[in-house]
Amino acid sequence: MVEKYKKQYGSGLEAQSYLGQNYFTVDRSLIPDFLKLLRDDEQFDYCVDITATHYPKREKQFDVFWILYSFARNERIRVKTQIADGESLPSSFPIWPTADWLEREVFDMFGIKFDGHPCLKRILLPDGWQGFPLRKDYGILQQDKEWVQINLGIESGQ
Amino acid sequence: MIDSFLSYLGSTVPPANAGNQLWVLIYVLIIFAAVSLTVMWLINWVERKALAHFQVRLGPMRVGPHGLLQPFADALKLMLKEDIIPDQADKAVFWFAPVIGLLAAFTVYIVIPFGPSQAVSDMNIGILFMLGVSSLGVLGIVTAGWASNSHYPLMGALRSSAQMVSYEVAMGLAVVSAILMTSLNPSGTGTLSMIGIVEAQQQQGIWFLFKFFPLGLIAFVIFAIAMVAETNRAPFDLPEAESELTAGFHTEYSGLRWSLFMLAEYAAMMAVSSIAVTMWLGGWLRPFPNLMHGPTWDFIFSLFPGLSFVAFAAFAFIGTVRMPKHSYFKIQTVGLGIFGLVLAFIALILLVISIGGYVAQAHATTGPSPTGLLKALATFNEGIGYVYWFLLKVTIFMYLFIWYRATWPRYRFDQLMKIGWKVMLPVSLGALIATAIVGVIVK
Amino acid sequence: MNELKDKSLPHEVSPSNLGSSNLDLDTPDKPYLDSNELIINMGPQHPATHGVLRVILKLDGEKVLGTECVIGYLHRGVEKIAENRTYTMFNPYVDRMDYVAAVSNGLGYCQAVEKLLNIEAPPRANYIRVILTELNRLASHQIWLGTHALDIGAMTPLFYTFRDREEILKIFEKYCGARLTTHAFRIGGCQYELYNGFEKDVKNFLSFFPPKMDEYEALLTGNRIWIDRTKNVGMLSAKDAIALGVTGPMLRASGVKWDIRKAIPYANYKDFDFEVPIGQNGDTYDRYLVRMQEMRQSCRIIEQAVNGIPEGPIMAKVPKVIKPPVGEIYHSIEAPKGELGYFIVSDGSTQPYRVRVRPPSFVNLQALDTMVKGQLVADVVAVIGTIDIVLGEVDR
Amino acid sequence: MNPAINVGAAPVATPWFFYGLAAAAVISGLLVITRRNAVHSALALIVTLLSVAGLYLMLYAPFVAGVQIIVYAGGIMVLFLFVIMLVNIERVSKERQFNRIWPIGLLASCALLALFLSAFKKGKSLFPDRIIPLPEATNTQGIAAMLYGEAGKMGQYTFTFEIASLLLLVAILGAVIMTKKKI
Repeated sequence: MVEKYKKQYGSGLEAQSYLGQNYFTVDRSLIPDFLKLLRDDEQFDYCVDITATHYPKREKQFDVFWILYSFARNERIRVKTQIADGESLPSSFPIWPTADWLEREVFDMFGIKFDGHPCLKRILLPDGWQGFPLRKDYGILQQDKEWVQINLGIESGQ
Repeated sequence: MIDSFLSYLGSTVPPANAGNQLWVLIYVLIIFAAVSLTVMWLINWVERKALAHFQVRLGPMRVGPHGLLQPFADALKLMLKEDIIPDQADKAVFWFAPVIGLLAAFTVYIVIPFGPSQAVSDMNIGILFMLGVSSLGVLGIVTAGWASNSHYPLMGALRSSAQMVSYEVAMGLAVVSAILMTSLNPSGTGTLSMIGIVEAQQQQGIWFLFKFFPLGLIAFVIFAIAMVAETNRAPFDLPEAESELTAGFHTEYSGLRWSLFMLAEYAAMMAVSSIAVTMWLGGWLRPFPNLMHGPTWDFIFSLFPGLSFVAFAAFAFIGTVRMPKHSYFKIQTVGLGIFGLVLAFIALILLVISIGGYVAQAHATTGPSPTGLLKALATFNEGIGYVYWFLLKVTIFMYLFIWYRATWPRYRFDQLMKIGWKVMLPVSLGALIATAIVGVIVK
Repeated sequence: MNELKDKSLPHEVSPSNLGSSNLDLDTPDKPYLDSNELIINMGPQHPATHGVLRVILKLDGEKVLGTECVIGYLHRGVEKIAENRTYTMFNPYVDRMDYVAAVSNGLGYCQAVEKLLNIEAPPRANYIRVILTELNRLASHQIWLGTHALDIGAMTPLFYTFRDREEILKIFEKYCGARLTTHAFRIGGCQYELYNGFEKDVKNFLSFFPPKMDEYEALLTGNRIWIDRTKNVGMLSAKDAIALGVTGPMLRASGVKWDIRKAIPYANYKDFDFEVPIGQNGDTYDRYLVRMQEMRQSCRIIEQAVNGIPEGPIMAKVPKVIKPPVGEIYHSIEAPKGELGYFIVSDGSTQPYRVRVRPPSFVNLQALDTMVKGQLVADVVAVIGTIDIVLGEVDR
Repeated sequence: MNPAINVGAAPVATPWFFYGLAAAAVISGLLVITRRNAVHSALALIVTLLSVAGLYLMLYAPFVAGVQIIVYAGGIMVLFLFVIMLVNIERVSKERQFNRIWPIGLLASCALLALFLSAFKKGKSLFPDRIIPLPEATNTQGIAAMLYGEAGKMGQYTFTFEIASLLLLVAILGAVIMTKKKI
C-alpha cells in the first residue's frame, strides 16, 4: 500500500512508523484526495479522531492529524499534515460525517478553518470567546484576569 | 333544626332526595373533609411509603414516626411557599385553572354512594353526571398549560386534552355495558343512578364484574385502563411526564396552586376508583350478601371494620416496640404509641358498635324493634359496614395506581392514542354489543 | 428513518442529511397545515438530559424536525491542563472526564503513557486492571440502565441499579479509598497491592449480581411498554453508525461485531474467553439488550480474572521522572461507552506536549440528530438515554 | 319555572337560581363575542354551557343537562381549546374583531328578539297542552322512549335520530378523507 501511494504522490507523502504505529505525513495539497482514497480504496471507513498540535516556533505552525481505522483490515493509521496559521484545510465532513464535531472542536481550540464544513462555529466554548485555548501562545492567566475584571470587578482572580 | 337532624337518622334515602338540606350540608362537609384528609395525608403517605418500599428505599422517616406527619409538613411548606405567577402568564386564567380542576374533582363526590343512604344525592342520572363532571377536570389542565405561556406546559396541555377526550369514549362505552346489565333487574328497567346500579347487582346476585363472563370483565378492564389514563397516572402520565416535559402542565406552578393540582389529581383518582367499584365490584355490598345472610353472617362481616383497626393498632404497637431505644427517637416512639392507642380506641368503638348492632338485630327478631341507643347503634353498624366495604374496594384501586407507577415505563403519545382508539374503543364497543345481545337473549 | 436506512452510506453521504446537526433556526421548513413550528429548548437544566446537555428541538407538534446540541457547559479545558502538568500529575484529571467510569479513563491514559515509554505493566497488575475496569464497566452500565429506564418512565430500576452499584463502589473504596474518581492505576502498573479479601469480595459480588440482573430484566426485557417504547426507536444502521464514528455498545447494537478488547487487545484481554454481543436492528431495544449482555460478559471476564491472578510485582520498572522520548502515540481502549482514545505528543520533557482525548460520548452524541429526526419528543429522551453520555466527557 | 306546568313536583330550587344562572349565561355569552383572546372566549362559552345545563336541571331535565355537560363542556369545548391553543394569539388579537356586516347582524338580532318576545307573550297559550309534564324520575325514560321506542314499537323520533347519526358518520368519514392524504 505504502509503495503504491509513494509512487503515486512522490515526495508529497512519507510513510513512517513509531512504536508500531504507522502514520503518513502528507502534503497539505493532497489532503482531501488522499483521505478519500484511503476511505474508498483502503477501506478506512471509520474516522476515529481529528486533532491538531500547535508548534508556535515553526513556520507551519500546526500539525493536523486524522486517526483512521479500517474494520476490514483491523488496522489503524494516522495521517498528518502541516499547515501555517491562517491557512485552511478542506473539510473531511463529506468523507466521514463524524468529522462534523471533531473539526468544530479543532476550530474551537486551534482556530484552524475547514472549508466546506456545514457549520463551523465554536462547540465547547461560548460563541463570543476570544482566542483559541489549545494554542501554545494562549494566555490563560491574561484571559482569566480580563474575565474577572469585566465580570466580577476585581483585579485578579488568582 | 335538631328535629331535622334527628329525624333523618336511619333514613333509607340520601339526604338530597329526602329534601333534608341540613343533612346535605353535613354530608358535603364530611365528604369534603374526609376526602381532603385522606388524599392529603393517607394516600400521600401510603404512596410515598409503598413506592419507596417497591424501590428498596425507606421513604419518609423523619417527620413523625415512619414519616406519618410528613404530608402535613409538606402541606405546610406548600402553603408557605412563594406563589410564583410567571410574568408572561395569563394571570386570571392561571389563577383559575387549579380551581377548575379541584371543583371538578370534588363535585363528583356528590353522587358517589358510600351506602344506600350514605350519599349526598341519588341522582337519576348519577353516572352520567359523574362522567360529565369528571370530564370537566381536563379543562383545568388545559387552561393551566395554556395560561402558563410556556412551551412545556402547553405541550402537556395538548397531550392531556387529546388523551382525555380519547379515553373518555372507551370509558363511557364500558360504563354503558354495565348500565345495560342493570336492565336485567326483576323490575325490568335499567337505571343510571349510582345507588340503583349497586342495588341491581344485589338483586341479580352477582357483581357485574362476573356477569356474562367474560363480558363484564372485559368492560371492567377497559374501564380500569381508561381510568388510569383519565387521571394522568403512570403509565399514562404523559401530560406531566417528568423526563420529557419537565413537569408538563404544572411546570410553572408552585406552592399552594401546585398542591391544588395534586389534590385534584388524587381526588379524581378516588372518584374514578369509586365509579369502578360501584359499577363492577358491588359498591358498598359486602362479600356474598345473598349467600351468607342472616344475623350471624351479618355479625361476622360487621366485625371487619373493627378488626382492621385492631390490625392497624397492632402494626403501630409493633412499630413502637421496634423503635430504636435512643433518646433521639423518644418523641417518635411516644408519638407512635399514642397513634396506636388512638387506633385501638377507634377499633374498640367499632367493635362495640358491631356488637351493639348484633344485639339490636337479635332484639328485632324476637320482640319489638329496638329504640334509643340500641337503634342508633344498629344504624351506625349498618352505615359503617357499607362505608367500610366501599372504601376497602376503593383502597385496592388506589394501591393499584401506586403499583402501576412503580412497575411500568411510560407510554409514548402516539402509542397512547393508538391504544385508545384502535384497541380500547373497538373492544369496548364489541363488549357493549355482545352484552346487549346476550342480555336480550337472557331476558 | 427508513429513508436513511436505504441510503447507502458512507459513500453517497449527503452532508445536509447526516451528521450535521445544525438547525437553521431562521428559515422554517414548509409549514404543515399552517401550524407554527415550535422551537423548544431542552436543557441545560432538564431532568432527562443527564447533566448539562442542551438540545434545541425544532418540533412540528410532537414530531422532531431537527435538533441541535449545544454542549460545553461543563468544559474545563482538560487538554490544556494536561499541557501544564507532568505525566504523573495529569493522571487524576482523567478520572474527572467520564466520572462514572473513572477506572477505564485511568487505564487508557496509563497504558498510553506506558506505550510511549515503551514499557509493559506486569501481568499481576494487568489482572488487577482488568478486574477493576470490568467492575467499572458494570457500574457504568448500571447507571446507564437506571437513568435510561427513568427517562422512559420506569422509576424502579434506577433504585435497583444504584443499590447494586453500591457493592462495586465498596470494592473500589476498599481497594483505593475512593468510590467515584478512583485514580486506581499508575503509569507502569498499580500503586496498591490487593487488600486481604479482595478475591472474596469480588466472588461474593459475582454470585450476588447475576440474580439482580435477572431482576432488572424481569422489570424491563419482556415488558410490553418497554418494548413499545424502545423498539424501532432511534434506529441507526451499521453504515450510519460507522460513518458517524459511533463506537461501543451503540455500534455493536447496529450489528457490527467490533470490540477493541477483541480487535486490538490491550492489558491481557486476549487471555479471557468472552463473547461480543451484537444486535440486529440498531434500535434502542437492541442497545439495551447488548448492554445487558455485556454486563453478563463482564461478569464472565471478572470471574476468569479473579480466579487466575498471578503472583508477582504490580509495578513495572518506571523511571522516577517520566520523560518519554520525542514522539506521538495513540492508544485506545474499550471504555463502557465506546472507544476511549488518548493521543499523546511528547516533546521529550516531563510534561506532555499535547494530550488529545478521543471521548466516546462526544462522538456518539453526534448521532443524536440522525437518530431522532422524524420521531417524537418522547423518543428524544429515550435516545439521549440510550446514547449513554456523560457530560463530563463530552465537554471535558 | 311555572309551578303549574310541573304538577305535583316540588320546584328544584328558588327562582333566584334561575336569575343567577340566566345572568351567568347572558354575561358569559356576551364575553364570548367581545373577548379578544380566543381562549378567554372559549372559557366564557364553557360558563354559558354550564349555566344552560343548570337551567335544564331546573326544568326537570337532568338527562339533557348531563349530556350538555359531557358533550359540550367536557368534549367539544376541550377540542375547541385544543385548536385555539395552536393558533398564534398575538397575531389574532391584532386583527379586526368584527366584520363590516354588522347592520345585518343587528337586524337578525332584532328579529330574534322579536321572536323571543312573541314566544314569551303567546307561550302560555301555545304550549301548556302540548308539553307533557314529566316527573324527574321518568323523563330520562321518556326521552329514550321517544328516541328508541318501547315495547316493540318504533319511537316517535327513531328514524330522525338514526338519520342524524348517519349524518354524523358521514361527516366523520369526510373529515378523515380530507385530512389524510393516503388511507
